[in-house]
Amino acid sequence: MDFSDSPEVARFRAGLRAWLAEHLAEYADGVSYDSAEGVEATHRWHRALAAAGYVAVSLDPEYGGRGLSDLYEAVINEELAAAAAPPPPPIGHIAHAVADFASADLKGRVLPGLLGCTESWCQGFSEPGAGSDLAGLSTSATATDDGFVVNGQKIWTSWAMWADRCLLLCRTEPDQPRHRGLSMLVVDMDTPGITRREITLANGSREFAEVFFDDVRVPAANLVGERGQGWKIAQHMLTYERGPADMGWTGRLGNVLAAAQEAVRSGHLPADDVLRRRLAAVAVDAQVLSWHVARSLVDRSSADPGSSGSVDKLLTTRVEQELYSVVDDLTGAAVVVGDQRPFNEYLWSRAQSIYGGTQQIQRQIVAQRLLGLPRG
Amino acid sequence: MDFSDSPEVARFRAGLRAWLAEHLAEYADGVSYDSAEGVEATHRWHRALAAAGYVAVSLDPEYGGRGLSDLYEAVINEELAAAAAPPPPPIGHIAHAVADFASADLKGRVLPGLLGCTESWCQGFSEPGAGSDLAGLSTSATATDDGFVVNGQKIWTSWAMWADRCLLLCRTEPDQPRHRGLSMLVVDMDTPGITRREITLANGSREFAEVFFDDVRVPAANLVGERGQGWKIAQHMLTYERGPADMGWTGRLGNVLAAAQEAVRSGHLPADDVLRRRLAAVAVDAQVLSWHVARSLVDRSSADPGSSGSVDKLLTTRVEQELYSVVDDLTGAAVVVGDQRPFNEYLWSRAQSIYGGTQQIQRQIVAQRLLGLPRG
Amino acid sequence: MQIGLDAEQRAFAQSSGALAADLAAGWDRGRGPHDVASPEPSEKDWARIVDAGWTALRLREENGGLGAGTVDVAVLVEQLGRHSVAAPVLGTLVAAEQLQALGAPVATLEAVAAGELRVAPLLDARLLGFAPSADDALAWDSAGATLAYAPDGSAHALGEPLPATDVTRSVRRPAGRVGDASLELRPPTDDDRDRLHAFTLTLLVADLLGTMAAALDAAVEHARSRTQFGKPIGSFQAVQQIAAEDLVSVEATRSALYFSAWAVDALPATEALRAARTAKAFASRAGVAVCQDVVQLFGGIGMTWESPVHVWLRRAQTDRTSFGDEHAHQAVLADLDLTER
Amino acid sequence: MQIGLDAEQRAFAQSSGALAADLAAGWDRGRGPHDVASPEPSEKDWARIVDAGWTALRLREENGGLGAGTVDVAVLVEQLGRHSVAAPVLGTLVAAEQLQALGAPVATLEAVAAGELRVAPLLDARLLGFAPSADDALAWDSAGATLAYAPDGSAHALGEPLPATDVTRSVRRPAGRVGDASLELRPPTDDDRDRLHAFTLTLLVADLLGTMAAALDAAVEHARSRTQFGKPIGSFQAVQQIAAEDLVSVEATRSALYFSAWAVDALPATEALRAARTAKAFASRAGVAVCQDVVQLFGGIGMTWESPVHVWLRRAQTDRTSFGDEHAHQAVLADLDLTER
Repeated sequence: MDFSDSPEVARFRAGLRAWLAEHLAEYADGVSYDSAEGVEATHRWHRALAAAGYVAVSLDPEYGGRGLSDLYEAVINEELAAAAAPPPPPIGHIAHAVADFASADLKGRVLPGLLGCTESWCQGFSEPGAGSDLAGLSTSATATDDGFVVNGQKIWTSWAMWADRCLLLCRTEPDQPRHRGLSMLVVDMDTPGITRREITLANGSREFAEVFFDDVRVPAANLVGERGQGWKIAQHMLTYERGPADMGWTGRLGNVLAAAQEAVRSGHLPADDVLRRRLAAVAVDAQVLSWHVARSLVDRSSADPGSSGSVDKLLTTRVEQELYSVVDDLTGAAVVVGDQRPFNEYLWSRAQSIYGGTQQIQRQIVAQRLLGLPRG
Repeated sequence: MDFSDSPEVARFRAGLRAWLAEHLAEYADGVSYDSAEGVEATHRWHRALAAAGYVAVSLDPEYGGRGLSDLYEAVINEELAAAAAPPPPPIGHIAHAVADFASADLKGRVLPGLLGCTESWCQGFSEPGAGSDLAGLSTSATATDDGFVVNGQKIWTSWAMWADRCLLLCRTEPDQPRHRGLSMLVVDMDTPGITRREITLANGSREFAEVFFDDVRVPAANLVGERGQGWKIAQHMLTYERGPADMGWTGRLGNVLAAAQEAVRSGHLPADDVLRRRLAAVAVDAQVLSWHVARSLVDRSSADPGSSGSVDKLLTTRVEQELYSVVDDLTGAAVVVGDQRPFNEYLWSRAQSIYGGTQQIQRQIVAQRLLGLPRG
Repeated sequence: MQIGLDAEQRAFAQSSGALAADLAAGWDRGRGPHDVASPEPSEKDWARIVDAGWTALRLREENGGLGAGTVDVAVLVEQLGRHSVAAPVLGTLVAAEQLQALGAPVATLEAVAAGELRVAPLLDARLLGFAPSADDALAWDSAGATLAYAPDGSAHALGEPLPATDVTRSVRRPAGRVGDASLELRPPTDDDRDRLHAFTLTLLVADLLGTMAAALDAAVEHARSRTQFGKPIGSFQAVQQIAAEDLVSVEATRSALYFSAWAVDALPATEALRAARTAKAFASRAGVAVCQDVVQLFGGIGMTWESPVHVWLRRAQTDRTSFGDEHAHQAVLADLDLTER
Repeated sequence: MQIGLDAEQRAFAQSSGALAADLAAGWDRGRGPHDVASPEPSEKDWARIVDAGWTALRLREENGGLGAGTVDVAVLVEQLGRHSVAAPVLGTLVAAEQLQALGAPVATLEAVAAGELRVAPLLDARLLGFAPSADDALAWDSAGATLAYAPDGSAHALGEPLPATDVTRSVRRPAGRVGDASLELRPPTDDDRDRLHAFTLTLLVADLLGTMAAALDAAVEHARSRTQFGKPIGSFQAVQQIAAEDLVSVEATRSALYFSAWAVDALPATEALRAARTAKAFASRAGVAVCQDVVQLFGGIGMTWESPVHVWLRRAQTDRTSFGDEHAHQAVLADLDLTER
């Protein structure tokens, strides 16, 4: 049992810290998805990180990664959070899907742009009629002589407004049952027939969009893996998306917690004994979450990563929702009148039990796959 | 809107208080179900209450009641709780079933003993294989020329060890689907073929028993209502059992709360601000519960009583479990080492979300019957 | 004992619900936080509000009001919450009640009742209660209000709306004394002060009840129609378990409101205030919890600006905080109940 | 970074689990609270415990022990919890660690390691920590123990078991000094005291983990086999939702145990104690919550004396309270984290 960094990890961490100390100020300013300038700043930041070798480090070197374990991805997330830097580009799961399933040709065409962050990607999975029930999606890709014609609608597509390419899960085999009929395509977002519509969230966030496909032609060479392999690839990706390494939340929650603790310590937010105790209680949970995430990362190869990702997500959601609830109560009236950032963060925390598979679905996955309870 | 007693109710309440002031000391001592003497004391207490006219007051006068509304049953429970008296005999639901469904002959034979508390009753519903799923019960009553022959097993039968009669739900029509095949019988507990086995609960309580029926002959005249009407009668009874009037819990929870408050006030149980606040929070919930129960009683005729009984039970369970959790935390180490009453009461509070239909089933009833959500 | 609304109250609930729905339908939430319409009612809408008697509802008849009981006012406010009405009716009712308790002149109260003088209550900066003076005070639910009075009778003009969680009601700061509008007020008796406080808390409970009930109804409707895995999501037990507990919370809140509203006019002032604190503590927690569950029941779509779900959550959080959340009232109740006297 | 048990530790878990299961199988819960067997092990069982090296496990080699790391001890204690072992192994381990930290003579520690001297730790009356003296103290997990030492080195005989929640472990009062058994002890250094505290808290976390994991496993097994409405109850979503959150709690507790156990021997003492408090706070709440859920998942049958469910809940509640529940540790952590230094 050893929770401390190995010498290699310690070296990697030190290198990243040094890089951040030198370059963060230069790139981090204005990073957001709320304006054209913010998006440009975001892309600049991602390209700088990529150039420094801190993007998709767990990918094989032949694809542009560094062949490091998932642990290093976690270190990157941790250190960026600790430095209050913007997050890294959330492309690990896309990169793994392409690297593990796409043809050599396709990899050659898209991985450099993806990993170099010179091209921006989105992931077209959810649909208005297929959220939790992803296998029920209906966007069709009808095979033609030289490729596919895509029709349908995606929703909750993060960063679609500014994406150059989309990894699209769609139905190519309408005569096959649910999961079996799906395939994965790489779609250039400037292909004629694609329309995007921004979704504004309740907290003002403009990260998401709807994407409409109207007779969109996609070349056969842009198929990832085989026809009918879409579900398998999506599951592979969700593994990475739900896992703690790609989440990078723990460190950011830690920052929010530390800021609240400092505000109480300094008297900036006055807190009675009850609030102090609630803050201490959620600090306990957050600490245990970070230990748990460390253990999950190391365990990852040995467990069923998809399901233990669900455990981690459920635990993270618990901590996050309680943390923002305590922070808002600490902030008091200033939450409902004044700067709306705390309230918007609270709203966002409420969404954490919905996105990436609702809490109810995550629990069902845990109950059936890890506990072996029978399907209903 | 008026939450105060009407003049009639106020008069009734005053009369009961006067009676309790005079007679409680004489009867309440040693009432329990843990020994033969305790049971004898219990029966004496019940007979005294009955003789004074405080048992099953909501029954029609022709059956031995006083034709009063359910409200008066609640007043009795409230006042007994307020006086720290033992509960009244829990026979309201049985009395209503017999009065509303049995033949004139059967009523004449059994109601005087039931209402006068000269005979002790139990209710044979649950079975090892049929708890939440009551309609799946399998105790059979095979029709003969002059009655029925009963075979099977009941469990969780309260007071069965000392009961003179049992209101038995059993299957008389094996060829009918689930609910349709059930009937209700009055069974004399000294009939040959009946064996009782005491169940000791985790908290030491000996209220429950298993009852085994081995070729037990029951005369046809002991059928309540028609053959196949058992489910209907049981539902009618559960209405009364789950409703707040027959529960009488609110007042007793109020006593537990008041005792805890007094212990904190006097410094007998030292409490930091966090514990004081938790106690105040559960006091809020308990107060709202008592208002809610008052409203439910008055509403009862207008609503679907079975389902609103489920709302009340869910609310009661919430309050009760939190109350005992706070009381135990107040009591601290003395819960785990020392007098075991607080721990046993805590254990009992955990059972409240199981008995009389689990919390999960109650919620399903509320969701489907009151909110109109579709069956799964 | 007669617990529940009588026929007249039910009719009033229906008529005020109809107007509230109509007012709400005319308000534009826009496409995002920077596009939302002001909660200040148009002249026409304000006239309809005044014509319906809402501004006069509670003031005594000698002050130009209709002299309604607290239960009737609660009936109205529940409908305001149910339809998330973007108009300062609640603020007006509370300000009018305060002015009356402070002995404001008949002419002033008549002008408030007639909708000619548009006032808002001043709360302290932490929104825990009425402000002792205009310093650092906040004019609560004050869209369209022209004046706010401090307890010393000074009248204050109001500044621009502050950034706020609730998109249906505004909070503004006093922005300068209006000398010629000042009034002679007197400190309230203890009883008047407690009863005013109880009245105000009760109205917030009513607004919470309307809000949480509307949210739950919509979530249930959504769960009936939205299908996943080939079935309406409302048929899944996990969804039913949440919705059922929410109904328990809604019904318990309704019971608390009924008692609290009855108590304002029927019980001694300290008992009424105690009941109102209890109800406010319960409803603050339950209201937000239900609205949070409704976010969950709606899924992703409920997190969009277009969906009304966040409007309910915003309103519930604001009601919860205003005049003290559950923690504030539990702290007072702990002192009352657990301190040796 | 290597988080988790190595092959040797897994083998030790298996062998100690097998013995724990066997010991547990020989203990008779009886038919009710008045019929339960004592948790004092028979001579034969005690000999098996000693032979397995459990009493010597943690003592340093120079004191006749095996010098095991805290992780190894936690591996054993998890198995004690998992099988609700009715024998004072945990009490012995804690008392031995305390005696060693207080500089007890080698001969005494050797006798403890060899199982010849059976000792129990003295806790204060509120069970919050080690007792400063024998006054009002409680000898914890002391079935069969003949002596308990106060920090001043005085030795105390022990009285009859007190009424207690836990049916698998006894608490007794000191019942008179045993003059000729007294020892020369010295006050521990701050570091030794903190590390002893961290070690003790960690073992309670391990016992909680074993208890909650056993309870959840049994509930899952029950849910697979028990049918209602023609289906195993484990196929109902309402049941699955509960069980899944319980697994989250179990796995998080395991992560907390791993860190805390590693920290006792690897980090500075104050950091180790902080980690142990955090783990104990988490496990105390999670352990009882899971056992309560298991009561619910078992339904009525779980409330009977015959069912093991209450044994788990009793043990979890006792572990939770002993050496401070979540509230006690959160209060300390709040002072550490939230007080201006």
